[in-house]
Amino acid sequence: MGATPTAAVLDAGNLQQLLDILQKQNYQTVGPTVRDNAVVYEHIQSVEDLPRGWTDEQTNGRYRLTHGKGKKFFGYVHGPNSWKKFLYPPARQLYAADRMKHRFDVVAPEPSGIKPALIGVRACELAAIMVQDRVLMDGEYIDPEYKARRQNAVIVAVNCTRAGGTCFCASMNTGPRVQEGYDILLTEVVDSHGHYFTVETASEKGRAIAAQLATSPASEEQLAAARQAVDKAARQMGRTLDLTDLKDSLYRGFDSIHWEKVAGRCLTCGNCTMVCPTCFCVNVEDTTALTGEQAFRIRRWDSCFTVDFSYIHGGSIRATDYSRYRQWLLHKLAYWQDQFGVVGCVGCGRCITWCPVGIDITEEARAVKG
Amino acid sequence: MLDGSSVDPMVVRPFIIRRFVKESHDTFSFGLEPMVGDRDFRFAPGQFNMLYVYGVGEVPISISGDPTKPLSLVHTTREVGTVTRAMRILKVGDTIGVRGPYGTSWPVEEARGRDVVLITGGIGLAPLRPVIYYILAHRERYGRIVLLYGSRTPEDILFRKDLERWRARFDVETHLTVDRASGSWRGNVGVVTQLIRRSPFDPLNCVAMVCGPEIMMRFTVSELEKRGVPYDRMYLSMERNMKCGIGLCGHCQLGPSFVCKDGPVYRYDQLSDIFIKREM
Amino acid sequence: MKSKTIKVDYLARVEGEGKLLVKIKDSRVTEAQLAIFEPPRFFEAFMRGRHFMEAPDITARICGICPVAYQMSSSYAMEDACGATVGGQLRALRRLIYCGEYIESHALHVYMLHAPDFLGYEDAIQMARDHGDTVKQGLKLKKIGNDLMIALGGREIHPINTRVGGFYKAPSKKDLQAFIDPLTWALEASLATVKWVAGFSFPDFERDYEFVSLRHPDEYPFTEGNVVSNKGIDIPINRFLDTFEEIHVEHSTSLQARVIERDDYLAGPMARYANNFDLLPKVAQDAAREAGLSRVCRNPFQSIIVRAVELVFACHEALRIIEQYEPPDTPFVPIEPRAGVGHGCSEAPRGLLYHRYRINDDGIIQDARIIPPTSQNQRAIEEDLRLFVEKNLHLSTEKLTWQCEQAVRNYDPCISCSCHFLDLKIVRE
Amino acid sequence: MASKKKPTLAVWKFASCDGCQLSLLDCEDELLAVADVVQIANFPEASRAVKRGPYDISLVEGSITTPHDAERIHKIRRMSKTLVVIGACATAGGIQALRNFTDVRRYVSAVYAHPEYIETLNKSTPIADHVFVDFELRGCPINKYHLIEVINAYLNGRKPNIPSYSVCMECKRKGNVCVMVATGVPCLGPVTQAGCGAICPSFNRGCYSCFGPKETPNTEALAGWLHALDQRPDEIVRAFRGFNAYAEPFRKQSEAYEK
Ligand SMILES: Cc1cc2nc3c(=O)[nH]c(=O)nc-3n(C[C@H](O)[C@H](O)[C@H](O)COP(=O)(O)OP(=O)(O)OC[C@H]3O[C@@H](n4cnc5c(N)ncnc54)[C@H](O)[C@@H]3O)c2cc1C
Ligand code: SF4
Ligand code: SF4
Ligand code: SF4
Repeated sequence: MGATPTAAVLDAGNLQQLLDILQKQNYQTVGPTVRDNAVVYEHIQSVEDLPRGWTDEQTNGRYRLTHGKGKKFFGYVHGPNSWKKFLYPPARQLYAADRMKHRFDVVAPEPSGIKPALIGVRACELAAIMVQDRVLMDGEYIDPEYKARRQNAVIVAVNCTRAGGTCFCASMNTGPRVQEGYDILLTEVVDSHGHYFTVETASEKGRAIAAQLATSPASEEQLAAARQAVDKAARQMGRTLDLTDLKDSLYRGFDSIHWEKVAGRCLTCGNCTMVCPTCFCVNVEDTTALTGEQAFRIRRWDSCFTVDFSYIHGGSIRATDYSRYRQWLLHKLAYWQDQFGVVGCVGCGRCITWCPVGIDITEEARAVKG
Repeated sequence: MLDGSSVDPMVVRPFIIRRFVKESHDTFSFGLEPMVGDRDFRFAPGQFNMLYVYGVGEVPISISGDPTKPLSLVHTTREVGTVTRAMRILKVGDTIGVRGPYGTSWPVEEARGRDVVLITGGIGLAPLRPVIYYILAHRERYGRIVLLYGSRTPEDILFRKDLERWRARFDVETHLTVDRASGSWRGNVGVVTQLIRRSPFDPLNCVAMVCGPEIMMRFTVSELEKRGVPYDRMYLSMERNMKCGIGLCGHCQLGPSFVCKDGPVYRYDQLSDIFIKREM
Repeated sequence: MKSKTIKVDYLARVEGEGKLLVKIKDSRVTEAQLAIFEPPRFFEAFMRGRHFMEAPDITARICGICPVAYQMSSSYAMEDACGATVGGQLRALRRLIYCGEYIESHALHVYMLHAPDFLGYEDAIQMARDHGDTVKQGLKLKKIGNDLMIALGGREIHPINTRVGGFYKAPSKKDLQAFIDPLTWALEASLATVKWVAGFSFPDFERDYEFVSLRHPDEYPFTEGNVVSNKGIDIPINRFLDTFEEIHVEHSTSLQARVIERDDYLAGPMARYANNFDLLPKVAQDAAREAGLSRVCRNPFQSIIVRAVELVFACHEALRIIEQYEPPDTPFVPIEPRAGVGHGCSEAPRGLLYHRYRINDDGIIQDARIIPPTSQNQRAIEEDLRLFVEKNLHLSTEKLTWQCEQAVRNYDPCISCSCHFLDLKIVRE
Repeated sequence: MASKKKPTLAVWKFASCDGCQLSLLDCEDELLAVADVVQIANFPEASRAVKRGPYDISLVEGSITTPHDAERIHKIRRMSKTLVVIGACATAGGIQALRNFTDVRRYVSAVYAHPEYIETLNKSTPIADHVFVDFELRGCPINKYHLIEVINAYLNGRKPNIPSYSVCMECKRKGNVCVMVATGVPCLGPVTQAGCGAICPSFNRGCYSCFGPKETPNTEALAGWLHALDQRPDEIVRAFRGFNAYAEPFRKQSEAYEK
């Protein structure tokens, strides 16, 4: 944090170097690529895999990918995936148990040792990772696999130079400028000087990698251009969530009649929770081999929108649709503050874009606050 | 590798069932002993363990044994569904997985020098039993002790031996009631909350500990309030769906809290706002 | 004088529900009935009013055993109605998913449903106790077929990826290349299968069938070509209904097909083989020859060998398609509806499957007609039974019953599709 | 374990396409293992050997469409300790339940030359409309791994891990891009029960709900959205009137748009 990072400039033509260095150090390079009409995060081998020239239009319940005239690698705004799929995967076997007569032995897997290099992490996404850190590795109990991946990870962040149609990170103080938590930070600029990245570092790991890149010192002009590009993104942002009195006003809105109105539209499909980069709820399934000689415990992403989520003997605590929508919104924006000392939403806008019927958390929060 | 925390807290520890006691037609207790490692299992009254039946599933169950005897880890369970049913058919010598102890505990220290009122219904007596053991072991530290216990029918009454022992003592007020009388029952009939009005405790210098179905707890709180017991002297044990017991799965959220770590035992002033909300 | 009745109330190891009744009097068969009591499901009726794009998904549900055949016949029929053709790699992919269905279906029939008859087991699981490796080989073969359907269709039963115009999503080259090794193994296994089944002992029984199948000028037929027979039929598929007719008999919920003004005919592997031997790849031809088959096989019990030969063909064909595969630019040809009539005919593993639809300008189906393979073979089966029983009256009833069942299973009949569809109780007038 | 008597399994068929019971034979890797732990006592599609009931587990495929079947299912129920119904036909009446929306006599005469040979009921109904059902396995066809899971859970005395939430959950966990949001293609995933593995969206098409309605399906809101995506009322009717047309929430929704 703090320390003014030394800025360098990397020619866009040399971006592949970064991937090469990471791969040489046995990192799994994951980053944006185009698949099935969207930018998704997947394993990438080379800059060829990056969504160069692609951009997107996003609004409530609608996403369209377009190939523009630009040549930027990072000219898109994040798609449906978040990085949590690499840090806290959607399904994972927690252990196997072997039965022998009356006893059983538990065999837990070793931490996988995966070293992910996350390439193209945006400010809000980095904020989200730090929110998940608080939940999964800063409390009394931790998830060791998450912690291992997190400690092993290299984060190559990228500043946003364009705001997406559903973004509201500026009002959440989580973006569009990357502030902390990264190893390397790139800002992509296309201007009269050409196509280049300003490169900043904020960790030893990051500095060691950046040192191997064929960078040159950044000029004042180049730095200014990068700053302006990010400022532009902040100005473009159309949506806001008002943080003043957020928690308490939402608590007061618990009995608002508005919840039933949203429930009329909400499909309780769980998409918002699946795309949200901070949602961490999981389910645990216990299963067996057919013969019963082995048993397994598997963890999967879960959602507070399912009926089973709050099931206790005799019925579900949150049986109505509106109580489940309320749980989701209040958890994100209010309970979270009491639980983890931060707002559970980073303003990425995914839940707005990827809600199949376009429900907007900022609008609903406003309506409930009255 | 990672500061000793690389053991997944979701991995269970095998325990052996050493004793099995049938408490009633649908409720049973077992005494457990760890298969490996430290045999001294410490817990505070009110805490729970996640119990895993091999291949079937894992559920939260309170510890119902005597906290002053660390070797006897006892759980009392009512059979209501898949996992608890599978638990009932386990036998002495079988293995069960344990994770815990988790959660907050009853305020036995805070209650020092005060009257202690224990109000419970059904299986709710199980998590309170450790408190009774504890305060009876340190009887001199407390004022009057009142136990109000409601049960559906006389046949559902748990821990009969204990109850007889406690009733025989002059320094414990034990009152039982049943919803429906049957056979030779000559005791109280009616809901447990009716007993609160006539109980001999000092509302301004007592600690109330309440565990039972949510609806029973609502009425209990309101009766206690009528007697003048302040909110911050009432304690309730809550129940929510739990998949991890350690605050990572999200299932047990009750408003801003997690029942598994901020509960199950709550001081009522911390709960009063949300306790009255439906479907929270 | 002596009369005897062979009754099998519930035919096993066929898909769907049928029963068998053969009445014998004075060493003559007075009645041979394959009664199909599958409840009618009325597909043709409720297809009316549906959108033409829905036809492949809906008609697949006629039969869980050969859904791809239904999807192909209906897609071709709709494309025919709209005046569109699907060619190039998309056509190749269609053949490829068909290969998957052939491998799956034939392996299932050969190993799990039919072979136990020859070896004297009641099912493949019993058979596995003595012939574990063989059954495992069959299962592995079958799985490769299923995997191919999963890769191309999304799942093995009622695939979701095929559509009028092609596919929703085309596989990548890499997706398909993953099949080269398994299919290479499968080809070998299929050759071994031919050898294995050729060693069974077959009842001495032949009939001079009219073999009806598709014939395409360049390739062993799956989805295109003329309808031909060894007795002079050679028509484009849109004249199917001028040549064949379906009649409704009392003892069956299934309609029975026959050549108009003529009689029963046989569709399926033996017919395809007889009419298209020259188009089989050499490895399949050689395998057939080595197994002792001639260019035409007239013993229905030997259909198991023919099926095994077709397994060889399907594996070979799949490999050929995969080797030349380049992903198409778009996974489907866009199809605009227009009023018209379309015909589609494809070779389901168990025989010819004909669809005809009339649609309007909005693509809404006005009229549907579906003639599935089993209804085409039903008369042939009954005729086989009659002749076979007459020839084998000396056998014990038990033995004869089993062999009659086997005679039905020769056809790998899929009864759930054969009826257009209900357990009809017979109401006598 | 080995000395324990194996539970017996029977498979029954009503009006259906056979696909769901074929799923058992499609478990190539597990079939022999299943046969090791249960005794397949009555499975005509696979075996001519039939053991007499009662059976521990009966799998029932297909819907009730004839008077005879309406009686037969009661007999089967009496013979079965646990009765599991498999597939959309058995759980919702199947595609043949489309007859339930019209007069079936028209159908009979449309298909058969001699309608008088045909006896059928007016409606195709799910098994649970006739007898008590222990477990319903959805899908057209079912997911074969679910079938194994149900048998497995039965054998091991646990609850089957079969979700009742939406296809979207699976779709997202799988990393799919939502076809409805990204391309505007109508998708019934949000009101459909998970279990298939979200295969349609994985192949860039919308879900047509072969697994039927999920828990608490908000069909009305989805229908409204489809309308906003330019779907005409008749298209919406057809969307809900597919393989689970007669499942209550879908039936109501299609009828609402039929007006
Ligand atoms: C902190 C705590 C302490 C408890 N202490 C006891 C005790 O001492 N004795 C006792 O008999 N019971 C106790 N319970 C309740 C016990 O956990 C449930 O009865 C048990 O989970 C039911 O599981 P089942 O599989 O048998 O029931 P099913 O009805 O088949 O439940 C299916 C699943 O739902 C969840 N579930 C259902 N009911 C509950 C519930 N009440 N609480 C949490 N999850 C639930 C579980 O994940 C369970 O596996 C306690 C619950 C909590 C939260
Ligand atoms: S709640 Fe919505 S906007 Fe906020 S972080 Fe989650 S997905 Fe993004
Ligand atoms: S594609 Fe369909 S199933 Fe998948 S998330 Fe979107 S709406 Fe849900
Ligand atoms: S996505 Fe929908 S239609 Fe497709 S297979 Fe799954 S449930 Fe069936």
